[in-house]
Amino acid sequence: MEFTIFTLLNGLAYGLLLFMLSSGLTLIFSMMGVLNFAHASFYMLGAYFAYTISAKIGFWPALVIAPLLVGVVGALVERYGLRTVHKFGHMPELLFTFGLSYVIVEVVQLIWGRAAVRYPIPAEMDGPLFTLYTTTFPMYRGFMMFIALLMLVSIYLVLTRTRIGLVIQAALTHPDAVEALGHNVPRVFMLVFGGGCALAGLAGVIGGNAFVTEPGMAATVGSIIFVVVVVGGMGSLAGALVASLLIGLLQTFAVALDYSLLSVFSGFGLNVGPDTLGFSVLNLTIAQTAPILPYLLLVLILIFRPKGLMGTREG
Amino acid sequence: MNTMQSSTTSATTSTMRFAPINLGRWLVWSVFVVLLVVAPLIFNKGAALSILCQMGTVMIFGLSYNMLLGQGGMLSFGHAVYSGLGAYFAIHAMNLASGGSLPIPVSLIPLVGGIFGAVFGVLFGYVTTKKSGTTFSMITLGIVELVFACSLMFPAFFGGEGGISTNRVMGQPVLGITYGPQIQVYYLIAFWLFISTVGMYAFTQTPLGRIINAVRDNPERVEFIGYNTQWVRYLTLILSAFFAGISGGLAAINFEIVTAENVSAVRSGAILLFTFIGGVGFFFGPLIGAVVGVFLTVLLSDFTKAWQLYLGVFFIIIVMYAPGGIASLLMMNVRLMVYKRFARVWPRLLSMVVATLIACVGAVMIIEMLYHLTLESANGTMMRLFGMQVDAAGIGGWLIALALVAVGLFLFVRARPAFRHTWDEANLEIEEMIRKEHA
Amino acid sequence: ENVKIAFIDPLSGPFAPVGQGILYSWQMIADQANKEKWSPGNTFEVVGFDNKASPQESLSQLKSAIDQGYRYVTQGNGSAAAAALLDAINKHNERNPGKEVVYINYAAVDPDLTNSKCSFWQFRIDANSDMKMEAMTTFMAKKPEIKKVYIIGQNYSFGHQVTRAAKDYLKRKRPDVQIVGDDLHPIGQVKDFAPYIAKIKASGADTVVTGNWGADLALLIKAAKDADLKADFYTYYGSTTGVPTAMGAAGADRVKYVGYWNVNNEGFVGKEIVEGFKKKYNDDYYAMATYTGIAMLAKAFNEVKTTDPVKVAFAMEGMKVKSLNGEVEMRKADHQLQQPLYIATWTKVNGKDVKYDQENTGYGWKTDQKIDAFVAAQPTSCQMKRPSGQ
Amino acid sequence: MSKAMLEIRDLHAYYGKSHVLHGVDLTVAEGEIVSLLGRNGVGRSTTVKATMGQVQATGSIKFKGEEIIGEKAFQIAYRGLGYVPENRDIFPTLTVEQNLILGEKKGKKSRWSLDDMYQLFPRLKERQNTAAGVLSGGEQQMLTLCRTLMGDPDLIMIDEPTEGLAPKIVDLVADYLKTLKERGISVLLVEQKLAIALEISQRVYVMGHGSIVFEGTPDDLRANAAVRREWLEV
Amino acid sequence: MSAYSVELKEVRKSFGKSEIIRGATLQVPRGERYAIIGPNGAGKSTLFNLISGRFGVSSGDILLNGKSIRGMKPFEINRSGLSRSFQITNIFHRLTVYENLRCAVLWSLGYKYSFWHRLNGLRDAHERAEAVMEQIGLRRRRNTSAGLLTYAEQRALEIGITIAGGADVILLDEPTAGMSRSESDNAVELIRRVTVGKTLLMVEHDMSVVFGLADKIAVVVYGEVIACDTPANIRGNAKVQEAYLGGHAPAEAHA
Ligand SMILES: Nc1ncnc2c1ncn2[C@@H]1O[C@H](COP(=O)(O)OP(=O)(O)OP(=O)(O)O)[C@@H](O)[C@H]1O
Ligand SMILES: Nc1ncnc2c1ncn2[C@@H]1O[C@H](COP(=O)(O)OP(=O)(O)OP(=O)(O)O)[C@@H](O)[C@H]1O
Ligand SMILES: [Mg+2]
Ligand SMILES: [Mg+2]
Repeated sequence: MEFTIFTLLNGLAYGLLLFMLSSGLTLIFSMMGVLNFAHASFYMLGAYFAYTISAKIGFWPALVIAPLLVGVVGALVERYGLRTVHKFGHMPELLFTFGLSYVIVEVVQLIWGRAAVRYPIPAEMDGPLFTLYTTTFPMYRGFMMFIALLMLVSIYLVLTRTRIGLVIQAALTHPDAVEALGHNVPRVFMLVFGGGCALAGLAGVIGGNAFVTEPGMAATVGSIIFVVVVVGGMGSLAGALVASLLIGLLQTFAVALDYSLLSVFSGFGLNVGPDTLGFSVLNLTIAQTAPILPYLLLVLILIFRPKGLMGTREG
Repeated sequence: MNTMQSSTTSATTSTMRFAPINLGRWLVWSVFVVLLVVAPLIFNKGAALSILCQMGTVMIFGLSYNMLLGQGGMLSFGHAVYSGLGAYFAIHAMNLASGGSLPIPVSLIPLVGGIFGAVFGVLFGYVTTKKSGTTFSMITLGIVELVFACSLMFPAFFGGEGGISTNRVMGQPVLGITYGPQIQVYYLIAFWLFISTVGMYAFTQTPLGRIINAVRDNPERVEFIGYNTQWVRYLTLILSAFFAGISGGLAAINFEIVTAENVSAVRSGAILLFTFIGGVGFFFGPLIGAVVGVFLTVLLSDFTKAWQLYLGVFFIIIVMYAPGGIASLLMMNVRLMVYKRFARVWPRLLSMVVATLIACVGAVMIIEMLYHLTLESANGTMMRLFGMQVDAAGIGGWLIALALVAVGLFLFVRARPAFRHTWDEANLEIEEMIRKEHA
Repeated sequence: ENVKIAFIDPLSGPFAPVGQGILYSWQMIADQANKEKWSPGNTFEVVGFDNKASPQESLSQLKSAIDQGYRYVTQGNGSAAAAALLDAINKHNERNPGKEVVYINYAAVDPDLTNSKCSFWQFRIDANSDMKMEAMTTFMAKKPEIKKVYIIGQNYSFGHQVTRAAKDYLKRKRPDVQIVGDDLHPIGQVKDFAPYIAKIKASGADTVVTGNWGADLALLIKAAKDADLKADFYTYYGSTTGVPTAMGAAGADRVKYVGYWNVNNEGFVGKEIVEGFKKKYNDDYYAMATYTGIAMLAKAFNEVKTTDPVKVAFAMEGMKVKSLNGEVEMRKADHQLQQPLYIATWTKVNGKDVKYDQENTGYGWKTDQKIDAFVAAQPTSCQMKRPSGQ
Repeated sequence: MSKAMLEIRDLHAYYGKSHVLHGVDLTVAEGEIVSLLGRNGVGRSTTVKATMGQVQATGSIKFKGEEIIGEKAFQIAYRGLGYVPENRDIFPTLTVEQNLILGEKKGKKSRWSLDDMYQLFPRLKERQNTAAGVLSGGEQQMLTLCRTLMGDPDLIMIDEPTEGLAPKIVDLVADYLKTLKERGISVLLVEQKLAIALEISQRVYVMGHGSIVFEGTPDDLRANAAVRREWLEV
Repeated sequence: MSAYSVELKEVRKSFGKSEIIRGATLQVPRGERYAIIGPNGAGKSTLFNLISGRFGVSSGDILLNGKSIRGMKPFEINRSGLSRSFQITNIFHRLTVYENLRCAVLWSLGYKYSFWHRLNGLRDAHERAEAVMEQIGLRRRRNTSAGLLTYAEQRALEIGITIAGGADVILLDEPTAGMSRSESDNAVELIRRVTVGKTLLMVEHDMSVVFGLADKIAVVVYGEVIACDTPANIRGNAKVQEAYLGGHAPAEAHA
């Protein structure tokens, strides 16, 4: 019972964490159509900024300042980089961010060194939120979930209560026509990209101390957030949320299952030994495959429902 | 009546343009062969030779990748799957061969790689090519992650993270060839590179090769001229996977080891970078890309710790200012030469290049000194830069570097308008000439 | 003569901090050896070659090192790269007689490297993973409070070996101990270890044995602390660069590691080096194998009065030298160094038995027990092929 | 002639290096419909685009007496200049209604509402929640027109509004332009269909090779067979 | 074989809730030129999309040369001899004019997915492409990328691609849209020339083109064919006048 409840809780927490990581990406992707490969790098930047700022003036100011800084960096990147390649199409945009991710990692190492930095959880958050049976649920985890929900709400508001989404979507295909209607398209692009990056930065501030702040942190979240966005459906915030939770629960529950085909066979009284053909496949437990499940899901979703779970359009 | 007439006249007049024997093309191919033969005589040190070998395999890989990206508009994040799995099968074949259970000479091992590359192309391609665009890209990303994860889960075939190794020296030497010395491996690679290049070039000149261009431009319309776009993409991907597999087989021979990184997203990303840097718009772009890419990743890392920064920045600059890659820059100048305008442009071009170089030297100094300060300062702040001793902590080096950047930028800004002007003018004239030619 | 040693390990990318730190360690010891004239007439120089943590890239770097005239190569980060290097060096030496290269393996711990894959050209100066497990389980055997053990590891060959060895050895020494679970997770992919911890917790384990390293270890320990899992962690790599920082207080008093040395050992042997290293690089000296390596080479040079790799290799077979953990012996049969091992616990610095902390965390390793070399010794299946004509 | 709304003097426009307009002079007065005629490719669309700031241009363009050359398109739009592009630049992924909403300008009160538009072209109301990309060609044309109107322009430049419209709808558009004029909105019309242009406009310009070759009333043009032959017909 | 090239039987098509085609029935005999007219949004282009396989019908049936095309993909329909053009230009922008046309003839000449033929060695494809290029008057622009052509030239190329494959049923969607009077006169000539002996279905709003070219005119209103008759009768049809023409039918002399 305790195990099941906590597995569920862990799954939810992990799912929300994934959502937090990918919400900025969803924002940029759904609005601008730019698959920002450097998203994880902005996440890392957020963590490092927060590390430096919190060492000077504390965690709470860092929680506000670091994402803003990352947002500014993002806006500058858009202004002086992406904008130039925008006219060449989506592929060069994607490649630009791809190259950017290389550069950011190097710059981070140049400034903060190559080893992990000490960026601790603020003392007032370092403790259990509640204890159920014998397991404690850490307060910081709860905080992370809260911020993720906050992000969800604010993006939702931006998307539904403003015309920004419309302006950008229209500008993707017909920028001139949108401008001729009196919309300052470049500025809107800059704002959105900066906003998406700021969200990544916020995730970094929170993820950085929950996990490890090191130059490799971008690479470790790199592809999973794409999975979330794509599985959820391009251009769908709700989809991203559903996908995050789905993947979170899927992975968490998979870890709990120690069954393999082998155990199924032996359950039927079949005798399978290490010499049997395909033993290594049969011997694999579900738990061991947990981390590849998202990719499996990705491929299956794209084959059978290319729009993603709740997407409105295809690639 | 009318129709008949016009078609006969057009046939006669146009046969003149219809020149099956193309002297220029023969020349290019001959130069290519000569380069392949001569290169190892110039770069004959062991490591240089092994770099050449790597370039050779990456060239094939890049060309095969460009069949998708450049010719088919399919941005794949998982092309290493085909070369990597090809390499694994090739290396197993080699081990079987040296165990005596498979009679196949080392020279034909790349073919094994190619065949299995194609087999997996048949398998995975069926899934990936159902869709195009971003969906295609994402499926390839998913597949490469899956294959990579599997490679660590099934050590029996993939050898875990240690990979599978082999010994390419086996059996009796044929004509004195043992493939022990690197130079023999080089010529094996060169041979296959030539064959593959010819093969892939030929592909661009076939009906399928042209239709995949059409699919890239406008898949919808292709459906209305009788083609199933999915098949077009699928077949192209299989062929591309075949050549990728060949490059994998050659890599297996060259390194005598195949590890999981051969099927990784990182490797796939690298070939994307290289190919794009080289230029996707031209057939030979990936050849340049391979040279530059191997240089940046393998050689540069020997000289500087900042190689990844240089690689990233270089790539970004290409994406921003020369999205056609190095090949397009080259071809623009070649066009000027062909139309005899280069003489007018080159002095201006030269001054631009010099200005850029000056600024670059300064920038490189700054970067190197920064790296030295953060990484090496424990061993002293003195460092060698461009053959000089520089103190990274001293003000002198920084002043020089900043001055170089400033001067370079200044010269650049000064030289640009004139360059722009002549460049545009020359190109305009050329366009005019072309228009007249056609009129 | 200036003997150049090529250090082929990751110097860029995620593993760069570890590689870089150990390169400094080699250089530090080399400096010391040169200053103190360990081998009169010879000096050491260690130069880094970045293999980007890739076996294939290691081979490129090996080629370029050989090209530049290097005859000694050292590597340790990753058994995969080690196996590739070893294989390539075997082939090179076979194909290029007279240009042989010797490989000093300072940290690649796959037992196979000195068993089925053993080679005359390789000298391993770390203890292999089986030896460490032997030491670890010997220590555990004497702890009656250990009743339920959970094994978790990364899903690759090293992780598999740790799992296998832990099960075998515990069965041999403490048949009463229950293995309540074993898990393999993909290497470097898991962001959230909470589910694994939940599982461990559900199993009722009081002790966790893990071969994890890097972020995988740090995150595991953090997650354990978050869920308030009260179990001891027996690790291999608790002390490698980055883990102490990341683990911090979360691991206090519950994380142990097995290794060949730590500075808080009896008498704080080697503390000058640690202090010097800290001053120079603001980092911790923990890769003590570098000391052993240089000491052994120096002694061999002195014995055979040449730096020719083949002769030096023969001289090092069966050689005994004094290192920071006492006298160690390079076993002739498989070129596996036999040396004492230590079990230590992550503890707050107290100035008494824990004087030196690691990575400025305020925590350091308290030595629990020294395990003598013979205790951890393992039989070998190596059938060494030695070059003829010597 | 009443006050000039739009005054173009000596306008030169370029696509990259190619010089397309060679000194265009043109005036539209308040509440006037002016047609710009000419053969394909003479530069009519370019004139309009240059006015809208979408093509690199030199010379002078005064809108309500203020110089606007060199301004960005969205600034010009804010001044009250509307533009209906020729190739139906509807936003295909947005719905009809969203397209119309995008026509509104932030913080500006418009004299047109969504309902006005739907009344004008009931067809649009029927399709209000459909993605604009799947509209029929004619429906798209109506949508573009309405979208621009939503921004409440004082002068509207329309590039070939009747292309692809059914004959009856063409009449509707013509009537509609007249209504606009009655409401005091000036119209600059670029048209292929001579008959309509001559019917509804007060003045016409004929363009040839990047400059104005004829200016006058529709009757002048009807009377001037030479101009028609040389600049309008084959 | 059926006497009709194209036959629509009670065809219906809905998108979501809205039914766009509501039981259209039409028979186009072999070798005749049919024009389809009707108000904007009546469903003319949609009909074309149904006939060419871009969309599937919701109910009813479409026969091509007597055989049902239900469930067939566009390329399969094209292979059975139907080719269409698009209202919004739909060409291969980065290929030259010549390559555009050569691509369009490859399937019909049987080269399929061949990667063992040398393209430049295919005389028949070359000659066909050159011939079509001549017909559509783009010889001058042979090696220009299609994306750089002027609008009218692109429209011509659009028609060229459609006819190049030699299909005997041709569907043209507003072929003269955006053209000036003289250009559209040329286009009419071109269409007349290239559709000799073929079945032509054409959507047009330009009445002089319609009345100049069509043997019969079908009027589509609200997804139904409300009339199908000779031009003269259509002109006199009150229902058509009211629904569509509104006094714009050209005088007899023009036709
Ligand atoms: N984007 C462009 N780049 C280069 N040249 C262009 C561009 N757009 C138009 N032109 C050229 O400028 C000239 C004028 O074009 P414009 O579109 O203004 O003509 P138009 O009078 O509106 O004709 P149409 O009836 O085709 O709309 C033409 O010769 C055309 O080829
Ligand atoms: N995919 C679709 N989804 C929803 N509605 C559609 C779709 N395609 C077409 N329609 C609707 O069907 C109706 C008929 O469109 P169609 O393009 O066939 O008209 P048309 O007769 O060609 O008109 P025009 O002469 O203006 O081009 C339009 O109202 C359009 O909005
Ligand atoms: Mg125009
Ligand atoms: Mg239509």
